[in-house]
Amino acid sequence: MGLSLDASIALVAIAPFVAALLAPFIHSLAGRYSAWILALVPAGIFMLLIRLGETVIGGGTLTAAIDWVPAYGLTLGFFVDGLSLVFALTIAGVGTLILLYAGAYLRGHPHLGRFYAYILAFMGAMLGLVLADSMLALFLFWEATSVTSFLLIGFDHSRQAARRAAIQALVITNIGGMALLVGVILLQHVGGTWLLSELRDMGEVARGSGLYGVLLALFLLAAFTKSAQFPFHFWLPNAMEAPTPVSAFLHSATMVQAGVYLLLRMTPVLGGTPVWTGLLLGFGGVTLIWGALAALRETDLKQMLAQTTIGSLGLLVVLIGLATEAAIAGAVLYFIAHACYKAGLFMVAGAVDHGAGTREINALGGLADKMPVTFIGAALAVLSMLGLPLTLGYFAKEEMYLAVTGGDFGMLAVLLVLVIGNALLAGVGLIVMIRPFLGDVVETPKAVHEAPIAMLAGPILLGGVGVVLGLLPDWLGHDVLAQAGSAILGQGIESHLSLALDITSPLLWLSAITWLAAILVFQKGHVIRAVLRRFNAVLPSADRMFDLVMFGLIRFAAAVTRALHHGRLEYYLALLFMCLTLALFLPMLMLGGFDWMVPTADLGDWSKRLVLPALELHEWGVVLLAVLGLLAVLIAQSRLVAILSLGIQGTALALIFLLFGAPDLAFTQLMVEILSVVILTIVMTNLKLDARDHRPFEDWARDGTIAVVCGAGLSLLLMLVLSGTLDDRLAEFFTRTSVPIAHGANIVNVILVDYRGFDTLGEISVVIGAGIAILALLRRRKPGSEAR
Amino acid sequence: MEDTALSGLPPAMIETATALADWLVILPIVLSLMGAALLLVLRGQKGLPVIVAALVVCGIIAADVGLLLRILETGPVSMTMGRWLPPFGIALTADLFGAGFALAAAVVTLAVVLYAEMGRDDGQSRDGFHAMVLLLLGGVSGAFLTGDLFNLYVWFEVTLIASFGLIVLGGTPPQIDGAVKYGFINFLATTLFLLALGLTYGLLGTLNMADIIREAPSADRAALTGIAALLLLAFGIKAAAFPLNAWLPASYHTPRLAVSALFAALLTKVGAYALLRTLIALLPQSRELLEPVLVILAVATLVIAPLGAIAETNLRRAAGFFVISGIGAILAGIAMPSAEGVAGAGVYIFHAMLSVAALYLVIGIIEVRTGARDTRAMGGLYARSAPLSILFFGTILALAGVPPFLGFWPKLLILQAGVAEGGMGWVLVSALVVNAVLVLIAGTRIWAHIFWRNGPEGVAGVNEPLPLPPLTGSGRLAMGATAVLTLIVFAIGLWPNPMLTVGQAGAVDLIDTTRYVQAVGLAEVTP
Amino acid sequence: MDYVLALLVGVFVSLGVYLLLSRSVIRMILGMTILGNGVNLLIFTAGRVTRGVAPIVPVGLDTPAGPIANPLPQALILTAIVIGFSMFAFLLVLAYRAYQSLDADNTDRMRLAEPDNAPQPPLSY
Amino acid sequence: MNTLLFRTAAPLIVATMLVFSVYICLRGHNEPGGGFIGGLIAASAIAVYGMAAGVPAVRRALKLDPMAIAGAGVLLAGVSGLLSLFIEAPFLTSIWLYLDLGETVVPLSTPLFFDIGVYLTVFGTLSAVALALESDSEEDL
Repeated sequence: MGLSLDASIALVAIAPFVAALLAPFIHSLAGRYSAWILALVPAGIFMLLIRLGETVIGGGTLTAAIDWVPAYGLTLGFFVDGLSLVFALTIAGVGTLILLYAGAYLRGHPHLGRFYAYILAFMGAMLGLVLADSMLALFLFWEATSVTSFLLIGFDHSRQAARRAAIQALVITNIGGMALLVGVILLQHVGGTWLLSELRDMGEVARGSGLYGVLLALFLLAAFTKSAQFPFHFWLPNAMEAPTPVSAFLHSATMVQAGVYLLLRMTPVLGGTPVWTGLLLGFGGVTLIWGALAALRETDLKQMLAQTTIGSLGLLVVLIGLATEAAIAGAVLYFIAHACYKAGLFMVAGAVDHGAGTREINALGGLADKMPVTFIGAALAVLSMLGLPLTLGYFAKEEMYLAVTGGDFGMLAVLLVLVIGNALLAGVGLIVMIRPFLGDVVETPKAVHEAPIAMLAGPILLGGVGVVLGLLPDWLGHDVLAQAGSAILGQGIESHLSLALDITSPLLWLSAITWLAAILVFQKGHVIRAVLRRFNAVLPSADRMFDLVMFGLIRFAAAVTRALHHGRLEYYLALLFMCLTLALFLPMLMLGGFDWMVPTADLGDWSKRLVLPALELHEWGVVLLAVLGLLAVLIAQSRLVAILSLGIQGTALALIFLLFGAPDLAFTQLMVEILSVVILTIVMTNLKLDARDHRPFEDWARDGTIAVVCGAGLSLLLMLVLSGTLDDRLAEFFTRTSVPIAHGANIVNVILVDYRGFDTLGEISVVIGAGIAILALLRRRKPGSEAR
Repeated sequence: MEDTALSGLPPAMIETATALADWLVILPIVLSLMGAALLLVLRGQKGLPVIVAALVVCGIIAADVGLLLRILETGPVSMTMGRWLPPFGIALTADLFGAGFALAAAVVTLAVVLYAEMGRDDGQSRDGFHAMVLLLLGGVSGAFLTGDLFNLYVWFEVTLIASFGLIVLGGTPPQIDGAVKYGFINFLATTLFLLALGLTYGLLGTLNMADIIREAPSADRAALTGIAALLLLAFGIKAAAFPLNAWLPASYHTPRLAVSALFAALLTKVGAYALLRTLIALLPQSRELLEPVLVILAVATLVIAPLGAIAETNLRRAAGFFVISGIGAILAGIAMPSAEGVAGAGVYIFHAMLSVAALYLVIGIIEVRTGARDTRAMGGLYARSAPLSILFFGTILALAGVPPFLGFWPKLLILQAGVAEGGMGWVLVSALVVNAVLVLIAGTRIWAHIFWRNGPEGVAGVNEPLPLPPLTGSGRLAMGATAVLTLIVFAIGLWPNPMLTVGQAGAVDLIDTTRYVQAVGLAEVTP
Repeated sequence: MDYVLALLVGVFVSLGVYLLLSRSVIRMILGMTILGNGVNLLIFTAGRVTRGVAPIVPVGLDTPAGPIANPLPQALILTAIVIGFSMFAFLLVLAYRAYQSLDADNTDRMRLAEPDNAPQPPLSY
Repeated sequence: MNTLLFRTAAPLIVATMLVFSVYICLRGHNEPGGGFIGGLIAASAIAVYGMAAGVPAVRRALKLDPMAIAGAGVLLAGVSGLLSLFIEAPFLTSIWLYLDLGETVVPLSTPLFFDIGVYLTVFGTLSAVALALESDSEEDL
């Protein structure tokens, strides 16, 4: 292929989205072949990545940047190193098999087209996530995986359980997503760059920053919610409401690993501190044991697998927390091994469900005869899960034990946790393989039949990979671990993987102990289950807590909303005027708004200003008239008196305008007042004004206080303004230019039609608006005209 | 012009000829007002109003685009009415924010005008629906483009009276009830604004915004902050900030849906824009003193508003709470006067105008197709209509700020500002995070109930949802308008660069007002 | 005298606010009108009051002979009066319609848009 | 109200008021008055006429839909502002023309047209509202 580097990386990230957009159409055209056509996309990406891998194995990293939001410095920057390549290959590889599997598993489903679209979009998001260089882009894809996961979990949308699981998963991962967003922004703030490739070398800056604790909390919250660490684990088993291909792909092999990926990426930036190690070991260890025990409790194949996934995620977190060479090597190997066998086992579970009609482990048995190929797939997967020699799982286990041996007492505790966890997980693996396939034959709901080839390809191929890779220790060591390790730790990991079994090595003995313990677990599985179930009945469940919190939130929201939006205008207004009193008084009180009252030499105190220049008698008369008019409105007992009193205060206002040199204003005020009175009279002949203002004493006191305080505050603010002198440039300009330039002697009118004519244009728009509005209101006065 | 009697006077008028391109700043306003007037003259002509209105709005969109491009090229554009020297005449001054919002307003209006053909009867066009819509757009454009505080008041009133006309159109009792609450509280808000204006003139002796920028620093701090507090109160009511937002959920769900969409997209945003303009550009000193108040308002709005959306089963009312929730984010941006914060607030306004309108329009189609208004009576849309599912899901994600949808970008800016600010900033960041989670819970619950669930609540055994009735011709037009608007939202979300570039440059101009003052032509005069 | 008028503004506003807090829509409208008048007086006062000559240039002169009243607040108030009157007319007719269709002058009885008995939101997914 | 005297006097009063209103409007640029107050007076005249002669009669006499008159007023105001486009000046720049009619010089200006626009708007709107309020019967407004 003659693609340039940029183009090929971009293609990897963009092709799935384009395919997702087209998927529904392709499906409606191609029908049952659509899975095969669409699977070409991830398959092609897989090939392309392999090709890119050659460069990475050579010790290089690849970067490609496509400007996306230059305003933000945000590029769709891609950054391919050993770590991203491992993840991307897993996603594309498993993705190809999943698409084929889904085509068969969901054949005939009415929304299969949508399903393809979602799962391809998810794949694009996941690839983008692991290839992104910019943390912002990483976050974008991170959220995109949450959203597509939401749609996929709720795919079986008519069942409430599915809807609940979808919302639960989205809410939990979104909380983490928001933490990630803030964390990413904070890291950019601290480090000055969005780019992971640059941040990688800035660990000192981040760890030395005063905000390190906040950063760590945010990133860990993000990773723990996404990767289902205790106590955020509960959404993952519920996510099994999704169709099995989704469980296999998103909820075991890829999406839940995004948190692991994030932790690995952040290791050089935030990792290595005692806090980091302590938190990761603590949460990871608890999650490992919790998940493994919970798996033993279940009897549904998918549920068992989901719980072991939680355990495995905990295991990975523990390894990352250790952050030693061997631990990272173990983590990388375990990630690959887990992706292969767990996706395979989920597909097996789906095939069993498909072939036998149930996933209940007690209702299954002796399937090996009738589903031989499926059985082979399951067996291959479980071999790797057990970590038997010659499988990938073996190397993973060996590396992780290597990481914790030879340490101090604390390490011994970690070792103990790992051994117990591994044994429990392996025990579950044995149960999953042996009970349904090799156990006694049981009557099943459907006549057992082998799954179609599209559903078998996945388990066989993935199981095969787990074994084949186990035969290639040199390649693993050199081409995978060295590169992934250098991406995470900044240095290559020296490989010591070997096919030879060294009897003297304590690692082998630890493995042996694990296997024996696993067999014990398998043997005593039903006893352990009974005990666990008894415990489970009394333990508080995070899952039930979620419902309590959600329903509590809904009830709380309803109560708050009802209390605030009660529909009573009077109280809405009272609240508003109380805010007005605050707005009036607070600034004046806090900023010395009353200082002007203090007497000064030249002006004297404010009482002098009040008197000088004194009002003349007729002016006092007008002011008094206004006050009387106002009071009369207040105490008016009949509507006529009220209207007349309103007229009085308006007229008094007009007189004030007239007295102080505003004849135009006085005229208009008077005309408007007359018109108001007329309209009021016309309208109010049809309306009955309650003679009395019915207010109980408390209301009266409250309203009165608010009113007086508002009025007083405004008076004081106005006086404060008046205590300064007015800059009368504008008035002076208008006075000077009105006649010579604007050709008008009535300056007020000139302002209205010339200087500020634009205001008047708006004003007459208000007038016509009022006209239309009133006519619209009046037109439907009578019932019957409604129909028009 | 006559030149008699001019001797001895300092220059009073701008002598240079006005560039034709400067007219772009006035066209959106004048076109819509005259369009409304024309529709009044043509009253009684059936079918014509919608064509006239659509053409006028198209013209306005063209003018807004031209204006935006010109500002990008030359900086803020100003035109002083009547050729009078500023600050004596009214200066219309458009910067990137103003022009950008005016453009968004016009685009939304076009979508609404086309959408409103669904379910319109002739009586409503006789009642002046289209004239009122144009008047509303004129008022909103005026508010976005004016450079004079009193003129801003006038445009507020134009907007208000047009909204009065629209909210009572049809005159059902709930509408009248909603209109009473809407009417009194909003008229009160503009009255408070007028009051603050009177005080502003008394204190500073000017009303021109650029002039205020120059005069404010030397004014009495207490009085100025008092005025700023009054403006915050008045615009806070307009913008529906908590606790002044009661009028919005009380009224927005009552008129016909096209009207609700227009209101939700335009009205609160004008208030938010006025806050941005007055507090950030005009009175930055007072804004600083009021910052604790802004933080409290922002946090309360962010946390409390989405609760309403969670609790509400009336779909339109729930949407109203989404509107308010967005205002919280804008306030958070205003509470942090850094370039990121202001850009975030501005871009959020832009996003909210488009996304909220899209949400309402989608809700309208949902209502028509399900024949219900309450989410408890809806269900099964997911299986029945893929296009509707996509439109609704995308719009909800846009509002929740999930990347890469539109709402994410301004939120990112605001969060960045908060993180950079530290201290108070962390309070706002936390509130934004809580808000995001709550909005997502509300949105997904609605989605689960009306889309995923197969039938109305409590109806057992609905496994095969009934097919929806086919859309009528005007219904298809409405669906088309909705789809186009929603696609614009998606497209800008995926390609946000132009929006962010404009937003960031606009924020710079809003914080550093030198270019703004220069554009008005006031720079030479020292304060 | 500015200060006397400033106090008078306070009286106008107090009364307007008090009436607005009433539950009777008609009283609220009266309150709104009075509040509007108070605000107009405030603008008038804020522009500083002079007892004196109207801002009209006598015939034959280019500028007034002596000091005149500040014309700008007057123009602003004229605009505000017109707008206020339009709003007043609308609110009045609205109250009239509310009285007809809701049979209530009392805002406490206007509960159609936000009914009291709204059911609890469903506790389901 | 509907007395014989009122009915006979009404047309006279109305005509006087209308003429007066135009006078008030036109003189506004130099003396107290102006478009708004003029329109207010004219609308009052229409309201009075409506009381006297009944709404249908007024509508017939007006010939035009009052709201259309109001719309025309806003159009006139807007156009008089747009005229300044031709002199390369900003919106609403005043243009003055002096018509020399032998003895008197009649000044024609865009502010004058603008004010007439205001007059028509106020007149039209208030007449429409007044007539709507006065009319008892359900009619097409």
